[in-house]
Amino acid sequence: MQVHTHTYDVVVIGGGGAGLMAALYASKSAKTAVVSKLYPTRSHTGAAQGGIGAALGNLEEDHPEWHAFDTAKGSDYLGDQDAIEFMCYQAPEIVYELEHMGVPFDRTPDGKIAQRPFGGHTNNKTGKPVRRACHAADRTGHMILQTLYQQNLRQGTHFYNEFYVTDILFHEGRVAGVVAYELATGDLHVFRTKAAIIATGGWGQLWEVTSNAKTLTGDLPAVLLRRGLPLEDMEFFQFHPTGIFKLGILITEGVRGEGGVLINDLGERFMEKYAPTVKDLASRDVVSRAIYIEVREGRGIGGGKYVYLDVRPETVNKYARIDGRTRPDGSPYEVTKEELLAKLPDIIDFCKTYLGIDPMEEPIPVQPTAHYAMGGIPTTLKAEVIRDEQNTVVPGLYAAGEVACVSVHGANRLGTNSLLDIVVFGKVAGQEAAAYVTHADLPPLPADATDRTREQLERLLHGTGGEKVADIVSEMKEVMTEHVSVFRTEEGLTQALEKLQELKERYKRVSITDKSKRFNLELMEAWELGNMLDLAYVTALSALNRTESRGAHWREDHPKRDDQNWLKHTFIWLEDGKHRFAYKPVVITKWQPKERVY
Amino acid sequence: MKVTLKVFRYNPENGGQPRYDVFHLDVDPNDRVLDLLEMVKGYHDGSLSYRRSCAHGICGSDAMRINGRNRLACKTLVKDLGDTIVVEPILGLPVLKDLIVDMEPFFQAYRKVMPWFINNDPPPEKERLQTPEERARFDDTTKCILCAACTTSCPVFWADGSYFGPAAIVNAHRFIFDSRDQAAEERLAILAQEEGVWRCRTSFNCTEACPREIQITKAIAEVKRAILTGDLS
Amino acid sequence: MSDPKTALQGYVRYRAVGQVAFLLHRLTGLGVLFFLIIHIVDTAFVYFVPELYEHAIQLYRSLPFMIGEIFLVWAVFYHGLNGLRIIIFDLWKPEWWEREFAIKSVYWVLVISVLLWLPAAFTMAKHAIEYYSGG
Amino acid sequence: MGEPRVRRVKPVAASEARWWLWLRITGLLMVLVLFPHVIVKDVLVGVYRIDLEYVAQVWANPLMRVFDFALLFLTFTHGMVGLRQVLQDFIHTPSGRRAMTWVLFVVWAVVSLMGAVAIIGGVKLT
Ligand SMILES: Cc1cc2nc3c(=O)[nH]c(=O)nc-3n(C[C@H](O)[C@H](O)[C@H](O)COP(=O)(O)OP(=O)(O)OC[C@H]3O[C@@H](n4cnc5c(N)ncnc54)[C@H](O)[C@@H]3O)c2cc1C
Ligand code: HEM
Ligand code: SF4
Ligand code: F3S
Ligand code: FES
Repeated sequence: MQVHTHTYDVVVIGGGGAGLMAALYASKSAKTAVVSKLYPTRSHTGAAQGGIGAALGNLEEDHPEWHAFDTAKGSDYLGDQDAIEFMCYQAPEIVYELEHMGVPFDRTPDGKIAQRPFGGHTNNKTGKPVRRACHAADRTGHMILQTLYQQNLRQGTHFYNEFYVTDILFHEGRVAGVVAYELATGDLHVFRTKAAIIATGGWGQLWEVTSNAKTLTGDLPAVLLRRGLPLEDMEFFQFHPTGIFKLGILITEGVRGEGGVLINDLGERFMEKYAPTVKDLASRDVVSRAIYIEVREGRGIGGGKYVYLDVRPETVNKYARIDGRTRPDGSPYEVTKEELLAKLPDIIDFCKTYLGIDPMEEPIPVQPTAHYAMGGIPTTLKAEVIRDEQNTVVPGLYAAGEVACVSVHGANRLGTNSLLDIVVFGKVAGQEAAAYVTHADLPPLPADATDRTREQLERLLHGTGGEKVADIVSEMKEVMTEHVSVFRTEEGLTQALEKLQELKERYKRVSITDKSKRFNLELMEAWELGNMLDLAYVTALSALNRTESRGAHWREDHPKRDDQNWLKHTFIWLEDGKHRFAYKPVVITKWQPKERVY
Repeated sequence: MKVTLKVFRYNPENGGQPRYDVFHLDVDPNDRVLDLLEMVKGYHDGSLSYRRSCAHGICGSDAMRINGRNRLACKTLVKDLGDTIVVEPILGLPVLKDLIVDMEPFFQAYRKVMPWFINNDPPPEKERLQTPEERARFDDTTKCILCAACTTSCPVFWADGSYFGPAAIVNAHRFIFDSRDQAAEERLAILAQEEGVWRCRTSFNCTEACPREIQITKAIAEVKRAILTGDLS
Repeated sequence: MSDPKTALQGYVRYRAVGQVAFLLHRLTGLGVLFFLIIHIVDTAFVYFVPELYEHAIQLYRSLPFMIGEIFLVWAVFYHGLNGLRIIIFDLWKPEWWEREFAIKSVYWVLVISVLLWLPAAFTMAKHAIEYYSGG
Repeated sequence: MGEPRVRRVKPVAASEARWWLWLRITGLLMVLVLFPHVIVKDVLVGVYRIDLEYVAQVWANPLMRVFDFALLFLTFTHGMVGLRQVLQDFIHTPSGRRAMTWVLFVVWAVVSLMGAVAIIGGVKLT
């Protein structure tokens, strides 16, 4: 196997929004490479639809402080409030910066960035939804991703596309390099570097019904686990309430922002029961649970596992009247079909393509879908990766975006806050890494740089046990969906862990048919499966460990939030099948935990 | 329902010649072609190689020729195809393995049109203002996901790989008609070159192929007009 | 790869409506050009070698040529109408390049070219029959 | 926001654009000459009835000679420029394209000249 060596100051792993923002800033002064298993424009940031949150106040009164409070409350008080304040106060500036880079936001009649309401974002005085999500049609993430990629091209950032990162190398506790497998050739590449920024996004592929891309398999968190580093708050994984039934394709909250409502089999707008004030725009964990309960109590459509999301103009207008919703100028809120078509073109297209229905004529069947990892690689406010609950920094290692856990989202992320998170902390990571490399020297590569990678490659290529990747994947998804999703119990989680342990054993006997070097994607998928199993395991374990209900983590056997014992972050290490937990207190600056009502 | 899936196979590494493999599958009419490929890869022949990621038509990974025309495998349902489905790589880019082609020439053309926002005035404190009408002017071409379905459906490109191709023009259009951008003139000069817009013979395959339903031929016509008249309205 | 082989494969095997118009336009254009060159040369005989002109015209009176001529007229009609379509869209109505309308226009041009051609073909066929039945 | 800004740049003068425009201009003009020509000669009269005498008769009218001159010029330049477009698809090197353009130009010049001389000279009845 051929090995190529490159030398950089900063290596960014992942070409999504977080990685590209980091690269844009790092490459201003440092020699920077982006190593990504996909062409950057194919990253899942491009799937983000609804908008990016920032209290610009373009349409009505709004303040970063309100945004911060909503985020803290949305996080079920598990978010670190110093990080939350930092992010929300940075938000307007960074959205303007994106606009200056060319992001084509929609516009208000007077030419400013247009904003729409989104779940959990409220006017703190009235408790009513506020227009805070800055949007570019319903493809905000796509526009941000494209723009950041384009600006990187302009700046001459080096890209290594379709390179699959398999390992991170350390020298005396500092980052020394990154190992990647070039998909086109099967060669190995060792990037010697002073700093590495991990920005590889989420791992929604652990579940069956998911809004996440097939490539979101949590590779780098698994690498760090294997390298003896911890992960934080893995039990918190968000299920978005409105995925297209069975497929999981996301129907943005923006649909409800524009006035769409959730309807059960009896034709009731059931969110009135669960969130009397903001109703359909309650935060995601609340809505997802509501749908589960409706379904469980037999009020799913036709008794099935889904409800309707109704965005037909007549329905929207009916409930807007009932709610007394108004336009910015005070006139009653009333939409036409044309308006909705213009604001939600992609959603309408999805429904037509995959369901064969026109949402202007028929309601959309939806069910909760695995969506977003709140937990991940623990970092400081400066995006530095830490090795323990004492905030001990790993020199040269940074993480940003969905893969990281700062933690701004705590137990539940608000819509629009992830795009914000990736650009704010992507930028921080880029700046910090660039600053770090000016005074750090290039550490030597360890002698065994590629050993772990080679070993694993050999094992996968030559495995003869006869286990199929596809079988293990589908069994893993099944058990995660059954026991480690919206509702959890001790019994279920224990069963899940047993099953996952069995799958991990079987994984050792996996064999693949493709032995070639060129685009051996079967090999890559087998590798990804190993990573997913590790993450599934720590997710279930962390969920079993946390005996309370908070945000997205809902334990039926412990249905109350328990601030006494659990107002803290979970850190988990996994070493040779053995795990260890530790805890870090939540940073509270302004807002003491209260009961969360919407 | 039962379908016959015929897939183009090629792996030069095994000294192999291009061939077609046939699979008989039992599928749901609502399955995507991508689901069929995943089924084959998972349970019939793991060596089948193709790109994919988002699985719902927004990342642009899996453009391929399905029953003779370019589409995204993840956006094409079995029920719209009938019971014989032929899957081949997109045309005009070198095939590397099975359904995977070398995208580099495609991205080279993209990079040539300076596909990045340029405005060298010091930015205002807040956003640059733009009316909803000005914003709507270039909305259509912002939708591009760089899947290459258009460029590789273009009869001119099939014969002449140095033609910039519709995707590059679409991405130039996105900036040329953005009222905030200042480099329209340079981009138009690039597109007026020999391998630029004038090579387009309005064959229209591109517009038919675009999974984002971008009105590509119209965009190209608008660029041509802008080159001739200098009018960017 | 981009090369004549790929192009040919695409022309023949790719499935799209617009391409039909493109191929027909190209084939009719080249076909008419081919005929035009012959036609200019043979017409020039009237000045350069008149005795050969009669000979050439004699050739036009052969049955295969008379039948071919009928199709030539369609080719000119089609190419001209489709050319007009392209010119109008390009120069005056870019918005007509939008998908649905443009696809319809391809069909319309085909239909109109055939409709216009039918009476012409009828007349020409009649001429041919008359000529060959000793008219 | 006040008046919409009018955005203008300098038009780009490029040779490819001229070829492109030329196809369109000649195409439009040809509607006036080519269709009548084809309809009259091929359909109404019928080529089988055309002979030297007929040609001589037609060209006796100088206007008809102007008409045929226009016909010759428009169709043939249009066709040759069209052929150039087609060949461009298959000839990619700058030198190849230059050579191709020259060859087409020579063919165009020779054939056009022949046609032009014939129209001016008229039918030589022996
Ligand atoms: C359908 C959908 C809609 C959403 N809508 C919104 C919204 O409206 N507002 C909002 O704020 N958030 C939204 N989100 C969430 C948000 O889009 C994501 O959390 C965010 O884009 C993640 O960005 P990222 O840069 O961290 O990762 P990604 O964009 O996922 O990028 C990950 C990158 O890492 C690379 N990578 C992964 N593994 C490897 C490896 N082993 N080696 C090399 N490279 C690797 C990939 O190639 C990719 O380039 C949405 C998410 C989804 C799924
Ligand atoms: C009313 C008559 C005609 C009109 C309106 C017309 C119009 C056009 C137009 C607009 C094009 C350019 C197509 C494009 O760029 O996409 C074109 C191309 C062409 N024309 Fe014509 N044309 C006419 C007659 C002719 C005649 C008589 C000939 C033959 C001598 C001819 C030969 C060609 C050729 C070879 C091409 C190039 C085709 C290609 O690029 O595929 N045309 N025509
Ligand atoms: S214009 Fe359409 S077909 Fe072409 S690359 Fe973009 S999205 Fe794909
Ligand atoms: S297919 Fe090609 S010729 Fe023009 S209209 Fe599209 S680019
Ligand atoms: S997999 Fe993303 S477009 Fe098909």
